[in-house]
Amino acid sequence: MTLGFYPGCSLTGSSREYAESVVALCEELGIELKQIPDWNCCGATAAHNMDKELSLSLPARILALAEKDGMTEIVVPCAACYSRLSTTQYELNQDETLKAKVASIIGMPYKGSVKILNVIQMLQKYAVDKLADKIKKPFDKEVACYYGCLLVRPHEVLQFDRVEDPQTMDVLMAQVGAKPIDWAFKTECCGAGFSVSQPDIVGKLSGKIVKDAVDRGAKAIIVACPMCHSNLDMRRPAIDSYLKTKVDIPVLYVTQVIGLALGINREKLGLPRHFVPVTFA
Amino acid sequence: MSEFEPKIVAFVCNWCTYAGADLTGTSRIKYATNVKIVRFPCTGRIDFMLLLKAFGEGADGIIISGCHPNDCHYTSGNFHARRRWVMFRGLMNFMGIDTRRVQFSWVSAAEGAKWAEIVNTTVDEVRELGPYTDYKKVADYLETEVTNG
Amino acid sequence: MVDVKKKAAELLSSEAVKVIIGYTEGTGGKPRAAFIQNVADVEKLIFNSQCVMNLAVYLTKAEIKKLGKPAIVAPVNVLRAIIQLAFEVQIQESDIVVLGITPDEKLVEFQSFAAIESYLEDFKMELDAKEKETLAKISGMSLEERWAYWTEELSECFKCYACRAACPMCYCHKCAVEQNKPQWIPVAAHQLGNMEWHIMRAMHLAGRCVNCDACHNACPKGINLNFLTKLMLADAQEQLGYTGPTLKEGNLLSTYNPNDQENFIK
Amino acid sequence: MSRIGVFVCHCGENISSTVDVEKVAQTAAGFDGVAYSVDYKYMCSDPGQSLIKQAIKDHNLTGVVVSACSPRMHEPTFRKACAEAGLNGYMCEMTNLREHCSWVHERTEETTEKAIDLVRMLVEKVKNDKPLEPIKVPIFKTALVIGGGIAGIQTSLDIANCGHKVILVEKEPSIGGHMSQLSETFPTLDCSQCILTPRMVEVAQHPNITLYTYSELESLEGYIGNFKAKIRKKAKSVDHSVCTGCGDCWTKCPSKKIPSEFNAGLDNRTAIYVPFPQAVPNKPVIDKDHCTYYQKGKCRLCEKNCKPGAIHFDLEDEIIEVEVGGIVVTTGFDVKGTDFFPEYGYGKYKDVITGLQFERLASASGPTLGEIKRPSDGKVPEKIVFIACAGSRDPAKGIDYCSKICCMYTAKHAMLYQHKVHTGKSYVFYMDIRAGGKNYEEFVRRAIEEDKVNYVRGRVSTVYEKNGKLIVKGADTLMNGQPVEIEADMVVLATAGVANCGSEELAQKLHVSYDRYKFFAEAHPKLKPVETNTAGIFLAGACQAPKDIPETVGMASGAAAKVAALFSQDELKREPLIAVVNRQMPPTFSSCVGCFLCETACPYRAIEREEIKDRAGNVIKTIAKVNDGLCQGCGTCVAFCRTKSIDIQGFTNEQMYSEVMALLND
Amino acid sequence: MGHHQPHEESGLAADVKKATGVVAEKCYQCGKCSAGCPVADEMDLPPSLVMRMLQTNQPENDEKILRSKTIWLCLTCEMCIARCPMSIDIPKVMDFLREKSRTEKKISSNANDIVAFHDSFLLSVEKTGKLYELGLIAAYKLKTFHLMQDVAIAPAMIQKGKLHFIPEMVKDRGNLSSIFSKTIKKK
Repeated sequence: MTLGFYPGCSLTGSSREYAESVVALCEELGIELKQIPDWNCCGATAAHNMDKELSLSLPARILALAEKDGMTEIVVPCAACYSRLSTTQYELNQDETLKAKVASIIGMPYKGSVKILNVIQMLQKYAVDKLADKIKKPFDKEVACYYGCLLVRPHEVLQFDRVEDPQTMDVLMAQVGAKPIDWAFKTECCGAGFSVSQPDIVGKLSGKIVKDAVDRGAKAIIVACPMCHSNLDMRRPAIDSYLKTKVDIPVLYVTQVIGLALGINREKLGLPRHFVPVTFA
Repeated sequence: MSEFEPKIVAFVCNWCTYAGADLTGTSRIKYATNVKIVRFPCTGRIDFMLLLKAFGEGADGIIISGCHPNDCHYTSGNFHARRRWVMFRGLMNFMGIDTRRVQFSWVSAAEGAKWAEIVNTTVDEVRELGPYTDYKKVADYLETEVTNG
Repeated sequence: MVDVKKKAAELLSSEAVKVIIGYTEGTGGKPRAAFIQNVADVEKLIFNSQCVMNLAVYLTKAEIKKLGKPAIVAPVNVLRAIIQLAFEVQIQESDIVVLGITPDEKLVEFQSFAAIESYLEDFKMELDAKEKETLAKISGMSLEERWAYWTEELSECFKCYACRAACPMCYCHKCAVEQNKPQWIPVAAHQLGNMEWHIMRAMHLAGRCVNCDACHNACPKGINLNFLTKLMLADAQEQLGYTGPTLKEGNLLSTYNPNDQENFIK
Repeated sequence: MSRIGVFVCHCGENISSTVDVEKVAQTAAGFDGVAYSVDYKYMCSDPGQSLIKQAIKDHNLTGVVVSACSPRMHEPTFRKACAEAGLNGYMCEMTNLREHCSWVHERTEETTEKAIDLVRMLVEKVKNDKPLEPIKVPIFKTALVIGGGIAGIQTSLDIANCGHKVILVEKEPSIGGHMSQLSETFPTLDCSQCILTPRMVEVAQHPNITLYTYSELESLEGYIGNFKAKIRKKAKSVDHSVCTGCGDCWTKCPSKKIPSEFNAGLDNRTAIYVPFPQAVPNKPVIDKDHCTYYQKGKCRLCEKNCKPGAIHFDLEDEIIEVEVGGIVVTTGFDVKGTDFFPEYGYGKYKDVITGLQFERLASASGPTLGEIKRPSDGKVPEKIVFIACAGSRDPAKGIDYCSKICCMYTAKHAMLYQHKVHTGKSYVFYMDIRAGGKNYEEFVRRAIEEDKVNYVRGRVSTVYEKNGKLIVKGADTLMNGQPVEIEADMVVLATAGVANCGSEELAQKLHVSYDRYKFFAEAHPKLKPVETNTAGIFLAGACQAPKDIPETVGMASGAAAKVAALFSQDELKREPLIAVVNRQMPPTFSSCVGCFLCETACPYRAIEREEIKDRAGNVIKTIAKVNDGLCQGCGTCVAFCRTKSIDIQGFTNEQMYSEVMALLND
Repeated sequence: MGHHQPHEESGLAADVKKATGVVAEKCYQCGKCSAGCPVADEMDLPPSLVMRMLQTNQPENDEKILRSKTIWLCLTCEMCIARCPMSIDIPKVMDFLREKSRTEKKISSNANDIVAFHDSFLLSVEKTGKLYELGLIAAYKLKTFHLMQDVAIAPAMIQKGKLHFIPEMVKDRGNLSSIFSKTIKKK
């Protein structure tokens, strides 16, 4: 089975390990990923902070390219890209005039018919029934599933899981043997796009998240977003200085955890690329 | 065509839609003046022949509205009406009578805003369709015949 | 046919019935209705594929009723009409004898209307392929084309009401078309009046028509008016689960299902 | 030849500011058959009505069209005025120039044109009006009261004290409703049970009241004065005529883990149970869904221990039929349950509770005997947060309205807490304090000033648990939205009052309307607050909208007064707007052919068969006949009748036909 | 034959309504947005206050909003709208306010770093079609003179293969630059 694939910029750079683990996992599960030809950046936070039409046009180009290639479903592992693409599709479907305008800006036809899946949705749809048989080494750890903002909000647009105390990732983690903890910061913001421009705020917001996970006995934080990952993992010095203590809880992508349970090796899953070392695998 | 203002007749039941339209009034929600309401005790009372008469006499559009299913003041008048419209609508359509000009709806006594919306969208849609000349032509033929004869 | 004739003769001679309503040779090879009151005339009864008129129409006519208790030769069309008329309280079980006749001219006797109803279960009232094709052809036209087709088709009508006279379900003493308070339908034969008359007729036959085509066969202009009732039959079957005449309580339009479709209602 | 009078009302300026009323009256004067046409400031006023009466006499009018407000409002007024002037009331019709015209359009020529069209339509209809006489029907002087909370109790007692019989139906095993669950009541802080239980006992002992507990309305037929109600008496599995209420059965019952409804789930009850010690009747029922014997076929411990032998497992539901003349619906309200507020963790954290649960904690008869203790560990909370508007005024969650009682009971809760936990700190997060009512504002001020309850103006964003504390994240909007975080031991949600589950179904059984929140709809928001749109059925209490006890009791007495007024007459005049089958001269007798398809179409089974016989008694024809006691005038039969033999008075074929024709033939 | 015509409205609230469909009057100041906002305590104007100021329809308040740091601090985490009882789309309002603040050159000086980051980001996208992280950081440092920031982690990133030295490029760069010139560069 083949699905369209939009890695997004982070996954080709600072979050390569996310892409590596997605690819490795899909390979194991028999899902073929086909990159959208000549894809561009979705514009992320910067575009919609600065210019609405730009923020719609960049994702629209990506979706239009996918349509052009005949794709009906695309996987978007990065939660930020997932949010931008979904929002664009939603807004343009609400407003035919705007849709026509954006189509003219990007200079190609745009229907808005491609189904956009985040990684969890993809796994729910195409892997859930296969997982049990493939587990070689259950991920027997307490984990704090961290959804962040962009995976579940706004519900109106994404129609994925519930906004308060979401469960899909927890269920998935339990399926590979992990013990998801009940905690309070599942959907609090980590500081997102302020990673570079406001590191102190990131330290504070991410610090609260990391602390709650550690306080409640989590051995790993599980994420499905490269921004969340880099804030919680790479910005650990800022976090430590906010918390005035050193915390060493590792942060793993949901695909890495499943990959480990399925017996895929740590290099292939990109685990060595983390700043906070993943010592148990 | 922009000069054309459709004539719309609304056949509504006394208990839900008429009361709902009263609520539109008490809430001061505005709608197009094109619609004139004829009050029936219940949608069950609305004879299909009245629809034909209305088109024959020059109506460009018709709204039929009553209580939501299970809410009929008379228990089941609206259910009977609904069946009648299923059959009648199919027949009209088969004969080439423009069913886009007949809007069926359920508007409860609490749905003043919905009534205004039904009226306004129906008026807009029928305005878009233009005058119902097809049916009128057949009716006009009658008038010439009578005057001549 | 032999056993039908034998039974008819028996009924007449024993005075169990006063008249046999059946088919006989008409002019130009077209069968006509026969009202046989003497045993000797029983031999005139015929039955063949040309016998298409619905004899049930006579069961409610005052002139025929005057003749006394009838026995009626009844192919499937007539049987269906008998059930519908019985449901509508127009005929009583004790008032008639039904001589059912199979397509190969065999006699079927019935002890009750209920027996007729169960016999009919083997003859589902369905449109044949050709009828469906015609319906699809008309439905497939554009709105304007359909309108043109029917205005053209119905412009032929001169309101002779032969269709009404031939229809076993049109037994009303005063038809709505004759009502003048108010005058629902213009009296003269012209497009609007024709249109409205035929629409009303079709609606009044919804869930009652037995699809015998007697109306069409009776029409001097050969108008396709039976396709209006056929459309209603198809719609009723498809959308409301209608199956045909029955003695059970309720008529298609005098009953409802809370889950009837309403996708056209805002 | 008709002589119609047209009377165009200005309704002060309500109509005349948008519609050119003079032009309407002048144009109408020119209509065929109009003998008199005039406009006037207030047609419904005394001088307005006199003007109509005078015109009827002066101009010998045969029909009247009043062009004013909705006929649903004033049709009876004007029909009465006409009758007083000697014109049959049913020769008067109204055209709705206010709700359907002036209030929904701007002042333009088209609006006036529409008004003229509306008048023309009704003029044509009136030309076809026929004089009608009201139908007289006897009244069955027994009232049915559905719901045994304080509203039902008060209504029943008031009606019964007027000397009329009352049947009170309650679905739970005991009457008392939510009021019996309350601790103290605002603004006086008197004990709820102390004031309620004497009335519960009075109901049980009143000679005019028949009480059916553990019973529900099964179906309802008929009409004002003559309802037939079927009541399902659910099987109690206990013969109450033998049971002494000794309690041996429930002390021995092995199923002890059923959340108690009365204590709002804060503790448990047994399968055979009396909901609370002061229950009326004070005799148990078996909850079949939780009874070991009913579920598993073994046990019967209660039966063995019942000395009088009152337990009968084979008792079945019983359906009884009663005839009543008037009905009062007093089914009360419900509170929003779990899962409604995931951000506040209700249902997830044990110490996040509803206001109703707090009532049980604070009540001397509650599971903690009136001590405020955390459900999780029984500790006395040192810090408690009350969150007002938990669900109310929250369109995103589907509840736009204010539940009205929460501001007051939240103040009461905080006050009770401070009285019971002297060292405790209490916080109330609120948006507005709505304390309209006698001594209400003073009560809230007392909570703030004397009992030192901390009121914070802002809505809480989230509540989560950490280390046994509930972290409440709010903001103080009076401090520029400054974030406020409180580590509380307990959180009380002032959950929205919502319509009782099953209210929609009940409304459909009763044929009364309900609003979009499924509260029952009153006939008029101001002038008919206790009536419903169905004559003879009245409302009292929170089933109509959330309300507090004084208001409920007032409304209950109001509804009782309505029923008593109805029962003060021996017969009732009904609108003659019902179906009739035409009759003609012989030999046709009627155009009805007796197909009786109308029989199955009639929702009221009002179609009968009438045999027309000759002198010798032979049946000539059987035709349909309408039972005018049963017919409600929906007209479904009329649209269905092929021969147009059945027609409905007031909305006849001729009337509707001429109305439609007039509308289009301008 | 007309529908009701509302009065002509002006001011920032009217602009917000036109661009986003959000009606400021809907806000009844419950403060749930400010209570849940992760950066409310960093803001000069908490979100509920922004809504209140819009309601006042005072030009001086409009000005304060456009010059606030708040609008740039908003992370678009969507927590406010997820919990808003009136379903007011504050993130969408913030997007609009930022765009307006930018085009009217009213960006708060307290937000320079944030805006510089966005600028650098978009510059990278415009030039390459994708985000070139190393280029982004270099451009950002030049814009803000935060020359020493993150010096510590850069080598580690490089070592872990997280930074590329050569940007990846979209092939159809003409298309990209045309998108930019038809949108953000137009204003």
